[in-house]
This record gives sequence, C-alpha cells and structure tokens, in this order.
Amino acid sequence: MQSRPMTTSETMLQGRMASARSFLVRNMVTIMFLVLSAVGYKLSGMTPFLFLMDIVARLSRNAFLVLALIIPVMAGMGLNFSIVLGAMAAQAIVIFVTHWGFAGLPGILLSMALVTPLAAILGYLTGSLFNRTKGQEMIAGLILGYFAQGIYELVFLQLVGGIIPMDNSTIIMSSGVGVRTTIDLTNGLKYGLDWPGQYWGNDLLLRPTLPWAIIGMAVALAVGIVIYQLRVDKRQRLGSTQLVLAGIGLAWACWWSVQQIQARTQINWIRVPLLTWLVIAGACVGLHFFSRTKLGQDMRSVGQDRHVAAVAGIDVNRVRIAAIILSMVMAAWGHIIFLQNIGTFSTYGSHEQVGLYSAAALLIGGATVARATIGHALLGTLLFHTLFIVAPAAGRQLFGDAQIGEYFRVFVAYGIIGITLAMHAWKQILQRRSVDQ
Amino acid sequence: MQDKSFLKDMDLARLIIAAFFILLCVAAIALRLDFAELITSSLARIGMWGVLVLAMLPAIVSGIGPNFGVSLGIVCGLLGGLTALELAYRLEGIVAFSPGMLFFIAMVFSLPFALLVGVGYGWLLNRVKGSEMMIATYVGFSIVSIMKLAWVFLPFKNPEMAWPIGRGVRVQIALANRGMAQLLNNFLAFRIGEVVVPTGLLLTVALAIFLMWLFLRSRTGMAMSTAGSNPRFAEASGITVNRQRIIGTVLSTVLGAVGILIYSQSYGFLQLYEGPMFMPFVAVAAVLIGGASVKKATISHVIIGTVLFLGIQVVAVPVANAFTAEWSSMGEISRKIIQNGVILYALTQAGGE
Amino acid sequence: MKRVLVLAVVFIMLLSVDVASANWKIGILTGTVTQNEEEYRMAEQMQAEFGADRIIIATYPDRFMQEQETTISNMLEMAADPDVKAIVMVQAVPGAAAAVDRVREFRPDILIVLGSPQEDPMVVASKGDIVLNTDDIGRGPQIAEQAYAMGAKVLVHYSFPRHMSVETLAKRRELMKAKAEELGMLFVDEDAPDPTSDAGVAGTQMFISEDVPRKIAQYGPETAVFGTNCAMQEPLIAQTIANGGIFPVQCCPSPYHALPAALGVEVPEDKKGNLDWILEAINGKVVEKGAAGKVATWPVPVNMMFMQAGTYYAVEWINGNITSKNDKAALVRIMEGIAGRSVNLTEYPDTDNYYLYLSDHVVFQ
Amino acid sequence: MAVEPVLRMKGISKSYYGTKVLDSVNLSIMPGEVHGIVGENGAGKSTLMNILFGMNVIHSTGGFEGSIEIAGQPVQIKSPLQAMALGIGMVHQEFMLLPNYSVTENIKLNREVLKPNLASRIFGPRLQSLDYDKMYADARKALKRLNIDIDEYATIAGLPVGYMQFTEIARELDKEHLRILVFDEPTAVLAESEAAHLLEAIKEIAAAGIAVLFITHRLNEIMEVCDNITVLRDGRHVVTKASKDTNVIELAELMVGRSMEFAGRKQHYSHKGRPILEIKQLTVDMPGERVRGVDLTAYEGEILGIGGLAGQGKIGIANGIMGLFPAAGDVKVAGTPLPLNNPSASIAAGLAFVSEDRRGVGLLLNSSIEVNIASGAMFGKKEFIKTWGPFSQVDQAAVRENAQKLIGELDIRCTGPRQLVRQLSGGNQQKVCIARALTMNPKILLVSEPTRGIDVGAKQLVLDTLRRLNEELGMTIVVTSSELAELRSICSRIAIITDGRVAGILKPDDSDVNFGLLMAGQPISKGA
Repeated sequence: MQSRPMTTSETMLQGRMASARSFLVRNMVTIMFLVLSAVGYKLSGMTPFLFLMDIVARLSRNAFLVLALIIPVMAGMGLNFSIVLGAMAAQAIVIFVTHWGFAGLPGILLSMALVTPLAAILGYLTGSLFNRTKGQEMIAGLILGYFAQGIYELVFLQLVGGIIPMDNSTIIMSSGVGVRTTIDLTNGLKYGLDWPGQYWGNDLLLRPTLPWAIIGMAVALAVGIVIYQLRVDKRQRLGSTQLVLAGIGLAWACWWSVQQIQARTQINWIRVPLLTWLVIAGACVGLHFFSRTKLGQDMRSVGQDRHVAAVAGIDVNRVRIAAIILSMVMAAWGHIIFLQNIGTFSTYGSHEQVGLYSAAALLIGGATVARATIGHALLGTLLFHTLFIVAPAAGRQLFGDAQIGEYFRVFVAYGIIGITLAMHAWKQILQRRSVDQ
Repeated sequence: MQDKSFLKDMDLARLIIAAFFILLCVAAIALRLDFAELITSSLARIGMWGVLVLAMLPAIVSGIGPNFGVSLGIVCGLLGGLTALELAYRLEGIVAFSPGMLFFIAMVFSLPFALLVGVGYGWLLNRVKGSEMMIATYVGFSIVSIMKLAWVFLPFKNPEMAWPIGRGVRVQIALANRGMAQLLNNFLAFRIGEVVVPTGLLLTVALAIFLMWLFLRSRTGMAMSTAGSNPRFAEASGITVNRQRIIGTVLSTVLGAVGILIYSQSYGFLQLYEGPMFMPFVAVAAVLIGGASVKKATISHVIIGTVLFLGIQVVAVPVANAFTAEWSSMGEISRKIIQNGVILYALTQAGGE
Repeated sequence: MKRVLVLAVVFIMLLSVDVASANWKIGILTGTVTQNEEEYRMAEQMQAEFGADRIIIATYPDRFMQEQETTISNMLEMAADPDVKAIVMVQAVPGAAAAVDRVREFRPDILIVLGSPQEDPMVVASKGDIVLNTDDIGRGPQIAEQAYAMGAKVLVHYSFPRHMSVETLAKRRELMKAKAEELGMLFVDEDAPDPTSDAGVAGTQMFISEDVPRKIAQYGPETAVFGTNCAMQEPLIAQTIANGGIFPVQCCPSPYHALPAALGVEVPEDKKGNLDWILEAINGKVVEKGAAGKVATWPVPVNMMFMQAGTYYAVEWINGNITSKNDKAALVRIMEGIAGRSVNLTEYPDTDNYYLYLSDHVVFQ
Repeated sequence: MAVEPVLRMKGISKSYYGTKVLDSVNLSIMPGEVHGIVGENGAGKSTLMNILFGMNVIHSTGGFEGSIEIAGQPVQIKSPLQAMALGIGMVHQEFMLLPNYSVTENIKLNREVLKPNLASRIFGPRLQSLDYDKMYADARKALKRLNIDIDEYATIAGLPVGYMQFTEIARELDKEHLRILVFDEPTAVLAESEAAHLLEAIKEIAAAGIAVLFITHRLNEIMEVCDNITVLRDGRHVVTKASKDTNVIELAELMVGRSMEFAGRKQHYSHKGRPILEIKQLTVDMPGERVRGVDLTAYEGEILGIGGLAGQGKIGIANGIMGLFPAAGDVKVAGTPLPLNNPSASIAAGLAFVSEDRRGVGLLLNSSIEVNIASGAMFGKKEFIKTWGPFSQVDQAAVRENAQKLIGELDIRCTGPRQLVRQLSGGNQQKVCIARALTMNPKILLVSEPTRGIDVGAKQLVLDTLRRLNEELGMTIVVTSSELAELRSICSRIAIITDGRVAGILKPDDSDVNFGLLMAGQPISKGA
C-alpha cells in the first residue's frame, strides 16, 4: 500500500505494465513451452520435414484420447485414470475384428460400433465404483487398472482359444490357448481411418498434402470465425486484438504453405489423415455442443459442488456415471484410432501408455484437475509431443552421447511436466493476487 | 498411539483387508505351505518398508499430501550408500570399517544431501500449494532420471560398484561383500519355532516410529500438524506455515534416505537407475490402504498400512501359486484379481466422503 | 500414392547417391545401460571401430513399454538421414515392429537387422530383413539337460503371465518341462509378480529372494532354478548360491549379465570388457562361495554378438561384399569370426530370416 | 372468506435413535401469510424443515409421525425433488450456489430452459440444448420481482454476500407453482441495510400470494415482517401467536423459557485508563473489508465497540492488527510500537484474537477441544510445553487441566475435552474460540462478530462472558460486530467505520439517529 498519490502518467504506465504482465502470466506456460521447443528444435538439428511428419502422426494418434479426459474433469471427478479400461476394451474388440478378417474403414467402423456397448458397460461399472469411493477416485482408478489387467489376462491368456473358441494361427499361440504377445494390424485395420482409400485401392483419397491441408484449415477457420462473430452474443465475441492476431497467423500459415508447394520441398510428402482429423474435429464440436446441453450443464453443476447440485434435485450419482461412460467410450474410440495408426500393438501392454501421458498432455495444455477445455487438450497434445519429438535428438546433440542424451531427455521431459504444473499453480496464485488488488 | 485411536482407525475397510490377510494365512496353512517361512518373510518385508512408509507421515501431516517425491530422499540415501562404499575402498588398508560402522557412515553421508534437497524441494512445494501431488510425482521421475547421469559420471572408483565393461556404477550393487547385507535383520535375530524374527530391523523401525511419535508431540510437531490441518488458523497463531511445510518435507526426505538404506541392507543390494522410480507408489499405497487420506494421517495408519499391504504382498503370491499349481500362469493372474479386488471392495466400503 | 511417394524418395536418393556413395552411415538403436550394459557398450565399440561419422547411436527409452512412440520417433529420425543405409536394433523391444513399418514407408531401401526381439516372432520376421535371437525353443530341452548334468533333481521355472504370452518363451517352458520329466526331474512351475504390474520391479525381486530359499528348503539342494525375466536374475543367483542350489543359466545368457553384480565381482579399471578375465573372476567367486559346479552360463555374450554381427553384416552389405539383404552363409561366417568357434544358425519355423542361435554352456568349477 | 391453508402439518413427531426431537408440533399457514418460526438451536426447527422437505436423513432414520397437507390434500413427501414439485421452496442458510456459474445459471440450476435438437431427438431429452436467451429473460424477471439490480450475466464468485442471497431467493421465485417459501436464517450474513431490503422483498413475495416460512434468530425482524409466529422449545410447540399480540421480550422469554434481560442495557463506563492500543493511519488490504486509514485509541479496561455496515472495513481493523492481512500504519500497544504483518509479534505483544471466520481461521475443526484451547498459548507463548534443551514435549496434563477449567467456566457443552470441535454447535465453538484467546492471557482481546450465526441463548452467554472478563479481570476488549444492539449492550464507546475510516465515536446511549447518520457516512449535525 502506498500512501503517496500517483501522477497520471505513472498510473498509465503501471496500467500498461500490469496488462503486459498479466498477459505474460496468463500465457507463461505456453510461452515457456514455445521457447523450449524452439531451442530444442534448434539444438536437435532436425529438418522441418522430419518434425512435421512426426508431429502430424502423433497429433492424429493422441488428440482423441486426450479429449476423452475432459468430461470427467467437467463432472468434478478429476483426471480419469480408468480410461485404461476403455483402452483394454478397444484392444479386445480389435483382436476379434482382426480375427474375423475385417480391414480398412469398414473394420474400423465395425470396431467402434462393437466397442461402444462394451465400453459403456465398463463405464457404468467404473462409475458405480467411483460413486462408492468419492474423494478416493485416484487410488481407486489406479487399483481398478491393476484389477482389470488381471481380468484381461485371464480372458485373453487362459480363456481365448480354450473356452472362447478362436482358431487363428497368427493371433493364437501355437499351444492353441492364449493370444500372442503382438498383434499385427498390417493388411487389416492399420491406417483404416487414416488412409481409408487404401482399402479401395486409391491411396490419395482423403489424404491431402500438409500444405494444402493447412490452407484448407486456415480457410475453414477464417470462415468459422466470421460465422462465430456474426452468430454469438456480443459479449462472447472475439476482441479486435485477437482478430488481428488470428488474421496474421492464418495469413502467415497460408503464405508459408504456398511457398512450400512452390518450392516442392519434402514437406509436400507429408500427408494429413484427413478423416482422422475430421473425426477429432467432430469430437471437439460434439464436446462443445455437449457442454451446452442439459446433461452437460448437469455435469458442470455436479463438478462444482456435489452437495448444491443434489439439493437442486440433480441425481449426482447418475450424472457422474454418465460422465465416466462417455469418457470410457471416447477413450475406447481414441485407442482404436491410436492402434490403427501405430499398426502393431502389444496385447498385454499397449493400454498402459494411455492414462499417464494423456493426463500429462492435458495438464500441460493448461488444464487443472478442476477445469479442462478442448483448447487445453489440443494445445497440450501439441506441446507435449513437440517436446517429446525434439528432446531425444536435442539431448543427443547436446551431449554427443546417445545414452546421456536419453537420460537427459527423460529428465527434461518429466522436469518440464513438473515445472509446467508448478507454473500453472504459481500462475493461479499470481492471478488471485492481482484480482485482489 | 493410544489403543483407542488405533482401534478407531481400524474402520470397516481396514477390517475387511485384515480379514483377507488372515484368510490368506489360513489358506497358506491349509495348503501346507511353509507358514513359518512366510511369516519370516512378512516380518522382513514389513521392516524393510516401515521407514519408507513412515516418510509419508510428516508430509501428509504438514499439509503437502502423500509425498510422491520421496524418491528424492531415496536417491540421497543411495548416494550416501555409494559414498560409504567408496570411502571403504579408498581407505582400504588404512582404516578397516566394520559393517555397522559403514552402515552408519552411509546414513551420515546421506543426511546432508537429504537436508539440502529437502529444503529446496520444500521451497518448491511452497510455490505450488494445491498441486503438490502431481508435481511431486514428476519431480520424482525427473530426479531419478538426472541421477542416472550421476551414476554414470560420478567419480567412483570402487571396483565392486563398477560395470564389467564401461564407465559408471552398475545397476545393482551387492552389499554382502562388505558384510552390510541383512546387517540389521541379523542383529539380535532369534527364532520362535521356525520363524526368524529380524529383531534389529524391527527395532530400528520401532525406534523411528517412536521418534516420530515424540516429534509429533513436540512444539514443532504440533505446529507442523496445525499448519497442515488449517493453514489460516496456524498463521493466526503465529506459526509460519511455509516453514512448517519445509520441515515436513525435509523430514520426509530424510526418512526416505534412511528408509532406502534400511531397505537395501535387507534386500542385500543397492538398486540404482530405475530402482527408485516406483518405490514412492508402494509407500503411498500402503499408507492410504492403512486408512490415511491425502489430508490426514496418523502413526496407526502407517503401521496398519505397512502390515496389511506388505504382508498381503508376501503371502498372496505363494498362496495363489499353490492354489493353481496345475494351471500355468493362473497364480499371478488370480493374485492380481483377488488382491486388487479386495482392496477395491474395501475402498467402496469406506463409502467415500 | 504410397508407391509414388516411395519412387520419389528413391529418385531423390539416387540423385544424391553419386556424391554420397562413400558417405554411408549405420544407425544403431539400443537400450541404455539401465536395461543392460552389454548392448550399449558394444554400440560404443562399433562407433570406435568405424568412427563416429559412420555409426550413429540412439537409444530407446528405459520405459519402452510406455513410450513406444519415442522408439518410433528415434528410428524415424535415423532413417530421415539419407546417408543411413542400415539400422541395427538390439534389443528389438516392443515398438520395433511399428517403427520399422514407419521407416519402410519412406525408406524401403534400408537394411534392418533386429536382435533379441521381444515381439511375436512371426510379426518381427515380417518386418526386419534379418532377425537374430537365441534359440529359445532349443534352449528348453537344453536347459533341462544342463540342469540334469549339474546334478539337479528338481527344476523350478519362474515366470509370469505376460511372458507366457510370448510364443517362444511359452514353448520353451513346455519343451523344458517335457525334457525334465523325461529325465526324471520334477518340474515346478512358479508365478512371480510381473515387474510391470502393481508389484513393480522391487516386488518381483523381493518375491524371488524370498521364494528361492523356500523352494530349496522344500526340495533340497538338488534344485535348479530358472527365471525368464532379466530383473529376476540378481536375486535368483544370489539366493541360489547362498542356499546351495543350482543355477544352470540366465534368461539372456552372457557372463556379463547379472553374474558380476550378484556375486559382487570387483572389476578393476584395466580389466573392463575383458571377457576371459571376467569368466575367471566369476569362477573365482563361485568357488569361493562353495558353489563350484553349480553355476553355469554361455561363454558368449549373445546380445553383444548380435549387435556386432549385425553391424559387420551391414558394413559388408553397404560395401557390396554381400549383395542380398538376407544372406545366411555370410551371416554365419561373420558370427563365427566374432565367436571364435563354430556357429550353428537355424531358422524359426515358417520363416527364412529369423535366425536362432544356440551355444554350449560353460560351468564354473 | 374460507381460504384453505396452503400448508398444514399436524401432530408431527420425530425421534432420532430414541431421542425425541419433535413432539406433536402443529403448523398451519395461509397463502400470502408470513409465518415466523423461532427457537433456540436444537429446538427442532431444522428437523421440522427437513421433514417438510422430505430430506433423506428423515427417512433413513425411520420416518416421522403425523401428517402433512398441502392445500388440503394429504401428501407423502419422500424427497426434496417431490417437495419442489409440490411448490415448496427453500432459501438455505448456507448458500446453495455454484461460484463459477453466472447468476442466471444459478437461478436456473437444474431447471434450465431447454430446446430440442437433432441429438436429443435420437438420444433422449437429456441432450436438449440450453436456451440461454430464455434463461436470461427469466432470471431478469425473477430479479425484478425482488426489486434489485443484479447483472444476470455476472459470475457468482466475487459478488457481495447480499447479492448471493438475493440470487438464491430469485431462484425460488422463478419456480412456477411456488406456493410455500422457507427462509432459513436469511439475514445472518447480511448487513443491516441489506437485511432491510430483504424484509421488504419478503413482504412483496407474500403479497403475491405465496406463503412464507421465516426462521431467524433476530427477533426484531420477526416482529417486523411476520403475521404469525410459532415458538418451538425442546421439540415442543410452545405457542403460535399473531405478531401484533406479542413483543420481543415475550418471544425471547417463550423461546428460552426464562425471562431475560435483553438489549438496551445501559453501560456507563466513565472511567478512562491510559491508552493501551493506539492506532494511527492504519490501512489494511483485506478483500471486501478494506481499511483506508483508521485512527483509533482503546483505553485500558474498556470495551471498545467497532460497528458499521458490511464491507466498510470494520472487520479489517482487527485482522490487520493481528497480521492476518497486509497492513500499514502505526500501531502501539501499551506505548510500544507493534511490528505489522507479523502474527507472532502481535501475539507476543499481548493481543489475542477471536476471528469472525470461526470455521476458517478460528478453529482446528478436526482437533479436540483441548488442543484448540491450548494451541494459541502453545505456539504464541510456548506454554504447555516441557523443554529439555532442543527437545520439547507437549504437557498433556496441563493441556487437559486447562481445558477442563475453561469448559467449566464458559459452560462449553461437550462430552469432554477430547471431543472434536467439529461436532460442537456454533455457540459452543465460539466459546472454544474465546477459551483459546483467554488461555493466552492477553492484555487486549480483539473479538470479531462474536455472535454471528449462534442462537439467542448462546448469544447472551457469549456477551455476558465478555462483560464478565472485562469487569472481573479488567481486560481491555475490542469488539467488532455488525449488530449494533449487541455493541450497545456491552460497550463503553462505539466507533463507527464507514468507507474504511472512523466516521465517529459514540456512546452506547447516543440516539439511533446519530448511529444511523454515521453509518450512512454523514456527519452529525450539531444539536441533532
């Protein structure tokens, strides 16, 4: 508290500094990540081609899974580590669909259709469990994962081939019982969604080159912004600064893409799995729409305060179960997308990757256990994977020793996640302080 | 630690898990397993983990929640252990250390690291109130990774620890050479029938628990638990909350360092590299299964959790194996299903908030 | 389009070939010493032999099960360098098959050698040009015979469900059991906690160090133990020797694997990497602990040999000495050169590029 | 005109585990009537309301006896949902609001206006979209009925307490078919002006034909708005009277069951000791209660009152002095300058504080009574501690003894010193706070809102305790309170805080007009 009165110019300067500061504070994690990724990229000596190829693949693999975590956060259930169960369900269905010999897009659609009821049942059971362990969802989710792993092994190691008949020498072990450790989806579901055309003998279908895809997306975004500005209520419209920034960004992206096309760079070899991206975009739109429905509103209500929601007559337990069911189904679909892109998976281990990394990506995007948006999910996936692509090479270049590079990468990767989370927490404290003043 | 509060902490969930433990023991006897040996192993395992689980207590009590970053303390302990071994090698021929002396030196060397790291870590956790658990997890992972660099680069010369081919310290370092393996376990160990009681180990754990009990009743201890349970009340009472949280973190880190040395002497090897990565999860699971929450923990939670969780881990596998002797792989599968199923069931019986 | 793309790449590479033909590189993808020291050291040795401008080393993550995407990225990054003509990956951990698939999408020309694969043999065989593995199936009866020869009356086999879903490991267990029973030994099948499950590595190791004394107490000192997982080996060896049991061989046979650590062998600076010396040193320790004749291993560190052989093969292939990506005769020649003894390679059933290697044991006495 | 009562509860009895908490209570309300219910804590008011609301706690403990009729129809109310469907609404004592929602979203909580869409046609009505335009319109309408100007787009978090209360009421008004509206202590958290506004609103609601059940501790308010008043005592129905036939004194007697002196007791502390607490240009950065430069002196042995409207900064003064919020200025205790922003220093200087935020700052809810009582002295003064060099241990025996003494002295109703504070009633919790402060043996006792949220009987006991401490021990006490009447009943001087500064200092027997003027921020004109 200052007792000396301030002059006008001082006040104005302070105001401007405060707004610059608040911008930095608000975006400090993103800014830090951009700087880090840029430095890492420079250090790694990577070509843009390699980087873009990898990030396109990783984005289309993982974005949907990260989106699956949003709904439980909305319903106040924190990070849903039980999506591992959804992934197991997806693997189970994929194994059967592969056994039946379905391939390509039809196979993917069939898998998604079949996995939905299974994941919904698992979601219902998990949700019921969480309702009986309110406040201990995290440890319950963790132990549930181990429990489900046991059931999964029981079914696929002991029952399939024996009690559940399945006769397929590439899937079942030679003893006749138990599924092999690796399932190869080549000539099956692999790229079923990414390159749907290959199934019908046309590789080009729904696979534009990256520059063209960027131009297309930029145009779509611009149109979207215009429509948004025209349709929504005044107070929700974007500000002029935001519009100008968006305009510059989109224009630059288009200009860069045109350059790439003209120069016939390697970038033109990278192809965007358009259908997958459409599915992800559909999920985003769906989530946005969902959050404005009655059920979505109920989830947000329950998420803020279970007691208040209950007094208002909302069936809290039912809403929580619905949230887990939706999350579980989305996770199962997301894992199918993941598997069809990867192409081979380890029967008893692939689902392990799902929980922790998706959660980390979401958190890095700026989400907290209490608040997560689509933007957080997409930004987080992008930043997280950028770092993971750039870091190994950067570590190697920095130390000139592959092993040391790897150790350093893991240190940086985990350290960055830790620092990011710390910065989010710190940011909140800073913001709370500035609100108070 | 009064009997009354001990009983109160044994709520329904705990009773179910305890009943399951007893059932496993009965099954072990019925299946004619070497029950005395199982009890011996259980006692040793409980003793090994006792101090590591205890490390969760000051963390929870001071308000930072279960310390997923106890791996920081663990690497400090390992560093102390390595330093002691290195010292013994360098001074070979000048001073001959007895195993006990060496163990003591390991502890002494790990303490400055643990204190320093604990203060820094506590400082970090004070910046991020409300998100400690998630951050601690990743800080823990991160420190384990950076220590891998240290294991490769630190100038240790003791050939007992060296890789057979290249530079650096090997993944598992045998303590038997210097007589440190089972040092505490064998101290005053005696037999009741076939059961071997690792007296020294259990006494050490009991001593640690007793000291913690005393500490919690000291002025600092009271201030720390006040800061943990209601920070605003604590501030109003003239307690510097951040300082108390740092004290809690330092204590937890130090206990982690001491705990890993006790663990390692019983196991017989120092485990470096990936070894400490997931140890915090076991300790956290144990204290939570003992009935603690992220905000509240007592000494009885630590004891109950350690005995039940680690006891079950020891007995469950052989029992499951014996049950399914004729059915390959079923032992481990049924262990996973039944053990985790029972814990889940117990959690549901707690009924949530 | 894929074909067009591939053609485009090949074309561009052909353009660069005339200047780059002398400019070849080989990528070695391996684990850090955390996983196993041998492979990483061999990679370093290869780099020293051919120069850092020839051999690029990259590592897959320590937590490769969880970070398969990183494995893929690392192999992709190597393949993106047009100078890289061959990639040697030992051990080919889960994720290798997916990574090879990616590489093949834009670099079908690259020679890929996979050593000690952990994925399904049929899948791996369809991805790599050459796959090298220990003859796990052959080792089934071999281990039983070895244990019998060392005086065992009981053979305990430690594993867990995830490993028993690996075709070769499951088959090895079946054949081991059959052979043991044929020889009149009692075969005991024991499940240990999976180190990747809730029990963790520490849980597995604790179980082993508790269970081995139990088994030897139950069946007597003529008990041989075998464990399928690398993390089990140190406690397995330590407890077997301490309780007077028999240890026929490790999961990944090599004098360097687990034996020096479990026995507390002291390795002076000047003896590092000296195979004969380490065999001597282990022998000394085994005898000192009164376990003469009760501990055995293979005299060749197989993973090191796979990497070395893979690299040599790649070099010869790049130089044009070998024209086929899969030339068994040349491979055998190279391996015999490394091992200094005759090498017998067999193919995994229904494959022509998945080679199995079997060696005799050396018993410490 | 034979109008049917909209609600009739007949012979309601209820037992919890064998203890009778309600015994044949009758209640009957006409449409448009404002009906007050008064009673001490534990008289059975909340149980009665729980029965009316069909709360689960009633049915899970064996239900109740008696019958309920709504508009002449006998009904079985099994759940809050059903109660709402029958047109019963409730404004809760604790806010039932979601802080991150807008005013509108809170008003429309679980009664959102929906419109069907493609998804809802396929997957069912739960996927209908929210019709925000209609929701905003409805919210505006409901707020207008309360005659209050709240932005329906505003987010609840950050609104003043009073606005939150009105949002709750607007939510109930927005319900169609609302027939009965229950107010459970609605004014407990409001400043006096807001409370007055609320009472006006209640009258208007009743005028629209809605029956209002009004529960409060403030008897003056009851007298002002209620047509009829029911008094409950120990679960029994004492009497129902028309408010015009009774007065505050009688109601208080009926409630407590003993005649008591109430308010307006004249104190004449003419004695002025030496200044013990001198405050100069104190500014405190306490959100919502900012202090902008207070000069104030307390003299040894007096009870100094600090009053004023909510949000004017009166609460901030004590919090600033105790170092709980950032403060600047000069404060001297017994002539010695007090370092600010340092709670330990404040405690060491002999200040003890009973916070207005009892559950947040004042108590360790999950600890025992004895630990709570001893904690202040333990940390602030190192008492109850046995020390050996660097080692120390809590002196359990001394802690126990002290707790038992104070439990007796302050008449704290509990099962023993080891009972958890969480389990105590509001009044008893407040006594624990005072006991904690007394244990520190302070030179000056700062007490904020000592009677907030506790019932009449306990209120009187707390005030008596303060007075006794002052009279018997000569302790200097600074009381901050929103209730002018209680300040006037115990203080020797009352400072009125307006806009973060001292507007003036009055004697307890100064005229109401003067108090009113100062609170409104106007100078007292000579001769007024």
